[in-house]
Amino acid sequence: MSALARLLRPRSVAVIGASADASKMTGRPVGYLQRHGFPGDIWPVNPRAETIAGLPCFPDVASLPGAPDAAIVLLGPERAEAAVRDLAARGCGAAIVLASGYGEANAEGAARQEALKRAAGPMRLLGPNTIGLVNLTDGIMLSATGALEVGDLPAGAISVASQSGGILGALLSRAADRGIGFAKLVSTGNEADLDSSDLIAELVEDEATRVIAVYMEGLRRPEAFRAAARRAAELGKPIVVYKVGRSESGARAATSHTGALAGADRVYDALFRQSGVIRAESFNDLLDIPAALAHGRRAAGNRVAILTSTGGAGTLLADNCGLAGIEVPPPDAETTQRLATLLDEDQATIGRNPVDVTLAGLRPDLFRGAITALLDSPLYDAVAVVIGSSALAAPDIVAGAIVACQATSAKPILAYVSPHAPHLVRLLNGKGIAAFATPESCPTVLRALRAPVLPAVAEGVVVDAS
Amino acid sequence: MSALARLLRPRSVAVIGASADASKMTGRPVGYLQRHGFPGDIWPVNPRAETIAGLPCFPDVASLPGAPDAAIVLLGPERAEAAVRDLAARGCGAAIVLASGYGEANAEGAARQEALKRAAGPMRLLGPNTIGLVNLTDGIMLSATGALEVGDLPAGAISVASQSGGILGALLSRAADRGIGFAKLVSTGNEADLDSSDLIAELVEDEATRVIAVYMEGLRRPEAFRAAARRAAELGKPIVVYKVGRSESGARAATSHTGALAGADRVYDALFRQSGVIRAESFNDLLDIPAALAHGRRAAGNRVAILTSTGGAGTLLADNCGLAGIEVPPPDAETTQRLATLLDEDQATIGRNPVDVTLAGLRPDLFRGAITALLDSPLYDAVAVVIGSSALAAPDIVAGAIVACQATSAKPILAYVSPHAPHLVRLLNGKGIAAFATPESCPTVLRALRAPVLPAVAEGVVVDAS
Amino acid sequence: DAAASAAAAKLPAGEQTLMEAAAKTAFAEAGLPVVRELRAANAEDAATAAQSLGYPVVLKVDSPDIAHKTEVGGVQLNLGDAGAVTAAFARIKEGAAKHAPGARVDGVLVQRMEARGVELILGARRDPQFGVMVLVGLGGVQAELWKDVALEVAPVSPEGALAMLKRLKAWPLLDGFRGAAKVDVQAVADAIARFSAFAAAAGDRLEEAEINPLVCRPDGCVAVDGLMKLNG
Amino acid sequence: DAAASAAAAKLPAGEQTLMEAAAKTAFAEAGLPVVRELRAANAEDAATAAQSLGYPVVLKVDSPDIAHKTEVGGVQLNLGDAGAVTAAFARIKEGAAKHAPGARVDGVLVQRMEARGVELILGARRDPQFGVMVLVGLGGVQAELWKDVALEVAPVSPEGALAMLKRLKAWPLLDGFRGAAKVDVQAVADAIARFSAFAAAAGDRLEEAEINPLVCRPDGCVAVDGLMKLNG
Ligand SMILES: CC(C)(COP(=O)(O)OP(=O)(O)OC[C@H]1O[C@@H](n2cnc3c(N)ncnc32)[C@H](O)[C@@H]1OP(=O)(O)O)[C@@H](O)C(=O)NCCC(=O)NCCS
Ligand SMILES: CC(C)(COP(=O)(O)OP(=O)(O)OC[C@H]1O[C@@H](n2cnc3c(N)ncnc32)[C@H](O)[C@@H]1OP(=O)(O)O)[C@@H](O)C(=O)NCCC(=O)NCCS
Ligand SMILES: [Ca+2]
Ligand SMILES: [Ca+2]
Repeated sequence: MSALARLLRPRSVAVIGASADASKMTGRPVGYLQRHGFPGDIWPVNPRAETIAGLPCFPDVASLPGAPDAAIVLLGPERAEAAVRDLAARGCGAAIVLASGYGEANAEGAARQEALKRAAGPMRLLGPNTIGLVNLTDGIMLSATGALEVGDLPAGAISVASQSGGILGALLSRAADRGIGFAKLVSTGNEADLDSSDLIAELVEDEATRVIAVYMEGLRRPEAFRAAARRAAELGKPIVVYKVGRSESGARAATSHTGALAGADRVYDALFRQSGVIRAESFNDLLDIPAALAHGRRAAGNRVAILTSTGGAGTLLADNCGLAGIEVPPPDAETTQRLATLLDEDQATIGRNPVDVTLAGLRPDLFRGAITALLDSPLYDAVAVVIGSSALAAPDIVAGAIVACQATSAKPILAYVSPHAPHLVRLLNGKGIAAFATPESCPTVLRALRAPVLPAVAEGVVVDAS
Repeated sequence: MSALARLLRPRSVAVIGASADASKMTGRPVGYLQRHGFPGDIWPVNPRAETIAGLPCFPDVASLPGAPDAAIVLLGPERAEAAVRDLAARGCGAAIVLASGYGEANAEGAARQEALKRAAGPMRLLGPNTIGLVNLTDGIMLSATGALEVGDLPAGAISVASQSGGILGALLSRAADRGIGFAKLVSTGNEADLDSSDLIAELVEDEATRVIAVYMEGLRRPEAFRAAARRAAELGKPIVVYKVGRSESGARAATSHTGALAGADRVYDALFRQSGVIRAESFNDLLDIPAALAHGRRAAGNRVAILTSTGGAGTLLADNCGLAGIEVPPPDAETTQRLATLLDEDQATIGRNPVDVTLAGLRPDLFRGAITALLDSPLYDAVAVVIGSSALAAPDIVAGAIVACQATSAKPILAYVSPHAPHLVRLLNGKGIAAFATPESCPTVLRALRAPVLPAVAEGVVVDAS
Repeated sequence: DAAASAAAAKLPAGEQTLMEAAAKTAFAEAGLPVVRELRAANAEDAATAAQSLGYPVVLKVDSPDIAHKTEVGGVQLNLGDAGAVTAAFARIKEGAAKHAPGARVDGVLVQRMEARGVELILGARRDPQFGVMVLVGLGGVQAELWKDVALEVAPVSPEGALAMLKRLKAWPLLDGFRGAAKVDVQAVADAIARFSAFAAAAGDRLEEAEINPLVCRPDGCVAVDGLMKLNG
Repeated sequence: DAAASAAAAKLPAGEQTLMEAAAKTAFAEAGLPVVRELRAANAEDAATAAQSLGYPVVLKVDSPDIAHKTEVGGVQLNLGDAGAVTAAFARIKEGAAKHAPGARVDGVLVQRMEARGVELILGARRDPQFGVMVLVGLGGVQAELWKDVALEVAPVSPEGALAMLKRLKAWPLLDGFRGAAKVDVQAVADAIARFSAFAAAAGDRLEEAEINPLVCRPDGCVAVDGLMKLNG
């Protein structure tokens, strides 16, 4: 097993500097490992404790019962170097150094980082200045982030590589609110050794991962990234990147934050396009696009039918689609006929897109019939359902109808939730329907759902339309 | 008192077609009026009930004890016309017709709408096809929208004119989630008589209103809108418009939705610019911009200092600011010196923008000192604070520090909340700090906070920097 | 604006299209700088006109039936002497006969050949709901290709017109981009303001008005061609 | 691409700038269509060269010290006969003597005068991190003004190059905008692909290469000028 695979799915984890006081930052990781159900060995290391959280505690790395697959180093920058040297000597697969005060800080820190890297020798290093690694597939938390205090983080098919720990935490909590689950999340921090390209390459091979979301400030090794992207394309696993440093202020901030090289943004843009990588334009898109892609369906074209029970929000959605180049054509004659019969309205009223079913009210059978009619039409590549206030009281009826309809077709259904209703967004995302509260997300997601055309490896793209 | 003033702040309200069954749609309005504390007379009209919700019920409009200032007509399109005729005869100020099935539906409906308008005679008419009117300043609910089931809708200084009832409901619930309060909200629906320009003109004169947010599908009377905008500028009350129909699909949908005229979008753009109206580019902006403007502060220029306790999110914000033309300059020498002394770090590290106070930790005194130093610098027109996960556990400390700092300066402070933390967004907005969860909002809001330059009435602009 | 109102009041009655000469006369009365030009019915008059305007000159076909003069060989540029004018007159007659056989040709317009500059298009159009709108963009196919036009409700003040110019992505071209000479933008803003005042004064009578191009240079600007459509 | 590799292998050693003639020779070896041209040391040779190329021709100053030829009067266009060539030769000599007194002048390049077309700029530059990048945009000040360029990592295939062209906002200009003739975009895409293959093959040797303009027409495209900076 490679060192990276050991890091991602360790059977034994050493926690260097673990504290017996669970309320302290250094007391958390052992607890998180236990609470989220890590089935392997946990080896706390602390010369001043006998046991921690019911586990025997080891005075030093040398006394560990074996070579740990992974280690979390909770020490400050002064003492981390020695621990890393010891871990390398012990045959540890990879060490995660959380401490900051290295390359991101000043010249002194940069020198310290060099020394840390040397101390690791052949052992792989994640960080320093990282929030660590979270494996939700297997319940392995190699992190001290407070975001893990939340009990039920849904597991899913999206993996995250982030050069910022804070952003990783933000994604974790924002996704939980929207019902979007993750497989693995890794923050690469200062990238003294392992960088985002390494992690992306590893995540691409992860079975539980179907889509990879990347927060990027700058790439150290474009060629490695390109190779990982090529492999991802072969496997039909989309990569979605939100890259900052698009503006001068942003580039300056990125450079000083992790010391990453910030090349001209348009050069990255070319790299992404050539590698078949999807670029998220807004931070919000970095969740919405991967979530929609993870559901597995693709749209064959850019024509959408909008079904709404609230006129204004339907207009809003149609306008945003049109503005972003997504077509919203009126239904064909056959579909119009079907809808008119079903909803008992005249064809002129019903021959429009958005299809407004306000008058039909919240009758699930009509709602289902209308969605099915639109899915059946060869004119449409996807259906977007607008969810209005009327659904607030009966979320399960609406969600149930949409889910039932989706089963009858290979086309994707999207849901725009007009009132503030996070429970509906969560419910739908949890059932495989791409749901969002921002109207701009609809065209963005639809564009991303179109089968990607990959310049170099176009033949190899596997489009999963199940 | 004008008919419109009577409609906005009635002392007596007739509810035509009120039901004694509170669970029915027609049973709600009387309950909403009572529950939200309407101090005037409520006159339910229903030939089949003696009392409704403890109030005497009248068999018909003719038997009412007086001429009501306003009436809500809960009847279907077949019977609404007669009720409107009776109300006009009784001397009612204005009637609100909620029913749909008029101009928005088909030719038959259009004829019905004409007849309704004729029946109203000199009485003013809101609707048909409207969700009604909500006056949160005085607790007067002239609506049947389920959004009013929510108990605590915060009152505020923003009034809303919306051509869609569904959008009004969405704004109401989304604002409540973000801690943004409203004064009055009106949905103009089909605009058989009163149109959005009428309502905007009236809202401009409303004392409780400091900012007006408009959802627009099309204008019937550009001159009336222009006049209202001019008056708003004289009074220093900004108008923020989100107009759909920017794309062909959107324009088509808007036309069929309310029958509004959808002129070329760029013509509207010119009208807005010339009238000093702020155009919201995204639906989200239609809440963020008015909320920030309602807090009353303005920015003298476009240079922002970013203070962050989480590097990645600071970079994200700086990048989004730069991308939108907001400057993020490094601090001047004096401010750098002040920060270095305060935070006990070297000047090279601290002489950057974003100012990263991660190492200082969550110490309120340092946090306060740093914000104050940035506010004091003549280099900055505003300060944006990034709130990371560390604040989740201690929302009051963070919010308290920011509020305390704001009191020392006339400059606006903005807050970007990085993790999912609606309680923090709510708390801050409630305390007069423009807070949001989308990084793109920061530059958008900053642009809007710059004192508006009004082509025609530039002298008359009152900028409230209190 | 008195000149604008007077020029609007003088517009001929009835639904009709004013071609180059008539349109420019109206613009000139509204106070806009237009190219100096003389009518000539024959080659001899054309040469005399050229002499009085000063060489080099431009000859353009003068016909109420030809809107797109270039397409029929009806624009002859940079004529340096009487011989060139005579020859150009013949070519214009020939071209019109060949490419627009039915068209009535009254003769030619003889204009001063204007030095090159940045070419703008000014347009005015009546919107049924919003009234008269005024538009500014680069001349030729550029405005359309780059979707780079500024639009306002007429009339606009000179300051408003300057703001319109500054909103154009093409603004740097007027402002000395890459070391080029700066255009007299005050003169251009003034011309736009007058054009818009005229269009606003014409009100419902005006269906459409266009100056294309307005040649803009460091020493001012000049309307080189124009067209106007009037309602009855 | 064999031709591209061969052309790259033949590049002269040492840090230096290849001016128009040398740069175009390299591009031609890489399989790009370049304007036909001959060197001439004096007026007589220039006239002979012009005769063999066919009139009209263009004369350009041939000097290792002059990069911006237009600025020194070093480009004389549309020369129709031997007399015009002789006169132009003299003007170029004069212009160089006056505006670039120290410059070594080897003579002139005599080129066929190419018919007008849409002018593109092709650029290649080495990015320290990403390797050689290739850029396409409209020639002149346009690319910069409208921020309308397409960029890719070199090399690109002809299909990739076509996609770059289609990404340009200026694409309609190549595609028959407003009734204009359609450019042979396959030929243009091919030229871009070859240019990028050459630049990629040159690798670290290449600091920068530029073709400006590549004149694009319905019957193909041709590089009319070029420049190259090499690392040592
Ligand atoms: C292409 C078009 C401009 C030709 O117009 P025309 O009336 O046939 O010909 P013009 O009177 O403009 O004269 C043609 C040329 O002579 C030049 N010219 C005319 N009179 C001149 C004078 N007195 N001095 C110097 N040059 C002169 C013009 O500048 C123009 O030069 P160009 O070809 O370099 O641009 C016109 O047919 C057209 O349709 N233009 C498109 C307008 C457009 O883009 N509208 C959309 C705006 S949103
Ligand atoms: C302005 C500039 C193009 C002049 O270049 P130059 O080398 O001095 O002169 P050229 O060789 O290009 O010749 C000048 C003219 O003769 C024309 N010409 C040259 N050889 C010709 C030939 N054989 N046949 C026909 N025309 C010819 C050119 O097309 C050009 O015409 P134009 O003025 O209508 O465009 C150049 O100085 C420059 O810097 N351009 C800006 C590049 C740029 O924008 N870069 C940014 C890209 S992101
Ligand atoms: Ca013209
Ligand atoms: Ca050149």
